[in-house]
Amino acid sequence: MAAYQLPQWAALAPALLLALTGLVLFLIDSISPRSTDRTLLAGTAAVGALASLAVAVWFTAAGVGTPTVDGGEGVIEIFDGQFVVDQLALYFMIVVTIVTALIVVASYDYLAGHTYQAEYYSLVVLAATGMATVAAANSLVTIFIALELTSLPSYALVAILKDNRGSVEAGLKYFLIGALSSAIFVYGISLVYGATGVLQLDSIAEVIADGGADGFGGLLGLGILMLLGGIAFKTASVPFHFWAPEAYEGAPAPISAFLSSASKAAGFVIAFRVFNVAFPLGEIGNVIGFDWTVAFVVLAIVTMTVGNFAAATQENVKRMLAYSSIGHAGYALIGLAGLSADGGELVMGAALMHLLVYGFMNTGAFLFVALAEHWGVGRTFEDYNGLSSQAPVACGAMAVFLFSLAGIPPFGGFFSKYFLFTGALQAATANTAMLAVAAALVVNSALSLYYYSRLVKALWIEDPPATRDRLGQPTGLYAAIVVAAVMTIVILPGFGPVAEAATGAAEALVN
Amino acid sequence: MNDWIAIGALALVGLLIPLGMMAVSYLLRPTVPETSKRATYESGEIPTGGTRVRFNIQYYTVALLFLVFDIETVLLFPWAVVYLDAVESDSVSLLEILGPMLLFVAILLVGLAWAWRNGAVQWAQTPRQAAADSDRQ
Amino acid sequence: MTVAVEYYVLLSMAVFCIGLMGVLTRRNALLFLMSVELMLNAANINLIAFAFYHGNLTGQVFALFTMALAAAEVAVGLGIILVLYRNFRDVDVTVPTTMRW
Amino acid sequence: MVGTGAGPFSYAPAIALFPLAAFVISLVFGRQLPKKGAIPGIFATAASLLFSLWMFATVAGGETYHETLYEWSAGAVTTEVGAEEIAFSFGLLIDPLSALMLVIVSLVAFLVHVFSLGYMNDEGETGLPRYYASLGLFTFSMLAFVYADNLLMAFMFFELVGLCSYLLIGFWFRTKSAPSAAKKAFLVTRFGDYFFLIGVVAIASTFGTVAFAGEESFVVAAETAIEDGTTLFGFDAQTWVTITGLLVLGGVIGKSAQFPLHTWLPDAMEGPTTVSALIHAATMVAAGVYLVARMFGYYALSPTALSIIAFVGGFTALFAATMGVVKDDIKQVLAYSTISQYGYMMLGMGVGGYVAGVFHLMNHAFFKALLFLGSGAVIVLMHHEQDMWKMGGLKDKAPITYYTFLAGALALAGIVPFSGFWSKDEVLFDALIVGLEEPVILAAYAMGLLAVFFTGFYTFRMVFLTFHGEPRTETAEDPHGVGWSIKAPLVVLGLLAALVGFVNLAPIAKVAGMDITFLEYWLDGEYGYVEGLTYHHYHEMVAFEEGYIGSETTTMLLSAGLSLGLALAGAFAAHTLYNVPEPKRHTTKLGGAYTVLRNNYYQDEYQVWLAEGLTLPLARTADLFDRSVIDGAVDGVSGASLFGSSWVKRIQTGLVTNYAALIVAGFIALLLGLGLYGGWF
Repeated sequence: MAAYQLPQWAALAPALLLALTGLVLFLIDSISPRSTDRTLLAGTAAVGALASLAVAVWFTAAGVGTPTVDGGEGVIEIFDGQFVVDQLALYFMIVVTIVTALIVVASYDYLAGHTYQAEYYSLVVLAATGMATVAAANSLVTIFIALELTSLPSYALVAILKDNRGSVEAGLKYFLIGALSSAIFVYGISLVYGATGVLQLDSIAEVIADGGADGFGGLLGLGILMLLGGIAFKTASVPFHFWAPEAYEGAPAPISAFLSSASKAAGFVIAFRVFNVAFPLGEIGNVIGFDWTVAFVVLAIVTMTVGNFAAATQENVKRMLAYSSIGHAGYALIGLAGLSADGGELVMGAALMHLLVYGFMNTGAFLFVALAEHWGVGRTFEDYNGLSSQAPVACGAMAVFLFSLAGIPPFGGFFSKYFLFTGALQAATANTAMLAVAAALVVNSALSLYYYSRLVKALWIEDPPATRDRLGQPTGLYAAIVVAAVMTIVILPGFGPVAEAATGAAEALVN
Repeated sequence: MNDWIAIGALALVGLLIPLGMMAVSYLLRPTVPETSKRATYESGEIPTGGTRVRFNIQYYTVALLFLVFDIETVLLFPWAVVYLDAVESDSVSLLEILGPMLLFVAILLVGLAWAWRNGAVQWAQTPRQAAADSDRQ
Repeated sequence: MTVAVEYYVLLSMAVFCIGLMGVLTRRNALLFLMSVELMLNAANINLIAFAFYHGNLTGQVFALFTMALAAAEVAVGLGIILVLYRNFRDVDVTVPTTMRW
Repeated sequence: MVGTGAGPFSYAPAIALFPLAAFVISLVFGRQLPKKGAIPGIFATAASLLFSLWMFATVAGGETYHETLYEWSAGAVTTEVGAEEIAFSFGLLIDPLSALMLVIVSLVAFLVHVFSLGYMNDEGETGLPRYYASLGLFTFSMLAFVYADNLLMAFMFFELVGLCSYLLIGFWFRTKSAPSAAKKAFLVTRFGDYFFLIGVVAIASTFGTVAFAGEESFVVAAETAIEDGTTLFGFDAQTWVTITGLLVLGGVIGKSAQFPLHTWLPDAMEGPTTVSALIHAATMVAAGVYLVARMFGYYALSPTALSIIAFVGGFTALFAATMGVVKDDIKQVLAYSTISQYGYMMLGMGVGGYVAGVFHLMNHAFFKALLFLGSGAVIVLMHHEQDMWKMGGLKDKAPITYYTFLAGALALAGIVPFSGFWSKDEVLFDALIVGLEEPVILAAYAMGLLAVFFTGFYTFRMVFLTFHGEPRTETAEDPHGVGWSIKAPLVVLGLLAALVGFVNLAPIAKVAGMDITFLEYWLDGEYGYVEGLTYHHYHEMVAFEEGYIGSETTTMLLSAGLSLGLALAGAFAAHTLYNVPEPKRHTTKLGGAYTVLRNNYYQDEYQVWLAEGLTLPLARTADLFDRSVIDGAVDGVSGASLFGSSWVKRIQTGLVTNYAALIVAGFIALLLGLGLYGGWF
């Protein structure tokens, strides 16, 4: 394999390609400042994202991360294990790059007439770099740095509509809560470091297993909780979710899609890696007195409940999607809540699948909102009335996204949710609290159907207002939406490989 | 423990002396309330405007640039620490020692170039630039 | 005479709590930002103290990174505060409440 | 002896697929085709008939076929008998029984298609493509049902048959009565099918298989369970087999129009007479009895279930026959005779007379198809008049119709040597020998025997009123002519009705000691067989004792003589009363009984009362409960959710400092909670 002739750090190629794309965009903007050549800028960003996606897919296909005994290339460690490229990392790189590509293509139209074209794309690509790096980070240091690399451009992106009060307010709130959370996160890191003396994830696990942290149970426990807080911020989980509704509502819609899909996925990859690798279940219980799954059980239930309940009576579509995104974070948290000392790769695999499917359907839904903003039809449910008569394709795609988000059978969202449910039930044999989680999943899904179908009803059943201008058909936005819709459907027959990849990634981590 | 008592005593003394002096001054001074005495500047200068004046935005960008290069040195510091050892060691080539640092600086330079080209260090604006700028908003 | 690590932790905790208190009570965005910086520096104290305690350099190096990132955060934060001022004519974080519920 | 996919059997699926193709063609192109879709239907059923005969010949050559064609679902389960997986599939089972039935069904379907040319096309009906499409679908469903190799597949096509009957009975949907009759047929049979469905589920979950034949069948599994004394769902194995068997029997009673679910069948006469011929002679109604025959091994395990089948059969035979006596509409008489005859088949099955039951099923298929088609011919002759009192004297005007109809009537009444005699006699003989040991069966036998008299009476009352005497109306004096497409099927069926009884001359065989009980040999696997599905095997499994009066031969002759005598007595009574130039109604002689009989024993009334007086109030109460409590609860939940929602979203105050405070508070709550849980404090 060619991957072997390259130096070790080449395994990080997906992230490096993204970083390179970001620099190229800066160079372009340096050469011709204030360029508004949208095709060049969006094209460069899209090519970078797609190249990165291709490399990640190629690595997965070539067997990077698969154990050598199974004929794979094995896990590649870089910089003495500061980074690892395994199945999980590649899986999330794929999720991130797909979303990035969709966003970039959609932004082509959304940003028409906007001043900061180059800045926008380079920030998106840099944030994507951070997310891709997060996926491979294997030390609290690299995780923190990559996380900040994700967050800082995101703050700027949310507030990029400088004269839009909503955008600025969103940016401010996102930034302030983000700063607070990262302070808590880094303090948590310092406490974990204090208790163990190391920062690399596997070393932490070794120290804990050797009893090196036995005297520091409280310190370690507090540190873990603080790490959890930082992660909860990134994944928009309760109680660190407060920024999300405002940030998603105020930000440019493609950025909302980006944050709620890719950035959330990046948060989850940290959660999966940190908690599985650094604090293996069972051993950690001896030191801090309880297994961290308890925390995730609580967070999962509360998050999905708060998200869905708050979404139920929203009038603003984007805000409804924002809350529903919080609810979906709750679903994905089941993947961690359902783990146990001797397994749980099934439920975690289900969470991984959900994140991938979610990457399509949620991105698509937000991009539809972007389209609506592009048309200028308004923001509330009523403003969306009867859009289907004017834009049937986009509205059909939106119906697909919404039904998939609700978990209606023919679409991808049903499968991942179904696997989550069965996974939760299976985990209930070891941990009866999972029954409550499964019940909450069902109740919340039922509730979510209510508000998703409200939007479908508005789009397809209600009559359009008499005075509405002809709606344009922006190519980039349409292309991105249609691709997302097709993927949401096509992922159903293709679920075999996806499920395999997800479970493989989960297994690599859990065992 | 004794050491700590000394420190505590020092702190106590440190507090008592200024408080004591203020108390003595309060007891001894005459109190003659007058308008001119309560003015901000007893010299008779009349203050104009608020205390908070806006600075030119350029200060902000320059400050940010300063910050970037300030922090750069922080990040170069660990590299500098191991540099000599690495040069003496035979196992790492010079490229491997210098490469990362050069790359780091190169990336910074791209950023600097971008900032420069986008007018971050443009102290004064020609009317045309100003017009272009206002277009952007 | 070396100071036991517990005191450093106490100090950092105190700094952290002061920062947190500032976050909770300050309405000025800049002061909010400063309070957050205080919290980050509390973490730095910890890192350096523990690096000393454990006898390795990891914590110290990480503290350098934290500082760099804190600076970057401030840079972005100041930018946001600037546009905040431009839009709301104020740097009071409680003023922008157009989006809620 | 089970063949593999090779040879003629690989063409077996085509038997059912031909009519399906005809269905599609008629549906899509019917309007453009000459004869509005009759041609594809005739060709398809002819092809089915040829293929069925081929299968029949192949089975006769000693081969059978049992093959799963398509497995559409399989999975792990936990069942009562310990089977760990279950598969649901479509498969074919072609053994002597199903091969025989395939021939019967496709033959009758073919003849009905041909007859329809004269009955429907020539009479200028509209909506013919719909008619032929439904016929095609119906034939397809029935054929597929016949060679289904498992209970679930059987159930599915059983339901499809029910659906098609709904379409066909309601063919004249613009009249008031036809749609209501169709609805009634659909609902009543559906009522039985509920039990059938529960039975299928019960059997599947008990034994983990729904196959009819082979080592993996539920019959074998049940046998093993009874031998091992396994407890199934808290019941003794045999009790459980009885329960599940009776559940499936619910579907049989509905479809085969047994008491008390027979009420739909007389109403179903609202459909075109060709449809009545198809439904009542060979297909839908036969499906019930056929199902009992198909899974006879299962019922054989439970004497209780068998006794119930026998008793219901005997009772229905008598009960329906009495009602047939007072009907004026020619089709109504046939309808009640159908119910009565299926009662005989059930009686035969119930006493373990598997061969007798199947024999009567076959004979009945032919002579009842004949009678219905004959009555159809009469109706054409009479310009769509069905009241027998307005007929009379048709004998000379339509000789072919008369003689073929007479052959059918003789067979129905059970007059030697027509087919009905042989099979009815065999049923009664089987019932008698078991009845001598079992009082319940004896009662069933007595009812069956008594019904013979009524059968003879109403059959010949019908014949005399229709064909003999003087024409009583103008149309009867000048009947409409009928074409070849009506006559030809009548002749074919007339010959069959007269002769088909000779395939199993059990009494003669006994008396003369000749080996001429071919049908018994056929079903006993002399030619080809599937393990466990032979008469011999069934006979061993049935736990009934048999007794004789004197010797076996004496008993047989006694039984035959008794039934023949009663049939002749009935016929003679009809002769004296009605075979006169000016017949009277003679209804006053029956007194109050007449009213009861005319009203069909108030069966419809009590069922309507059950539906309206009992079920409706119950439904209203349930509806009230649903609207107040359930809906209230649901509305309450949704209301509470939305209220909760408006409360939850209020947390989002929009003030970023509040968020920070809430985050810290939430974090501290988590910390305290987990700290307490983990024992930090």
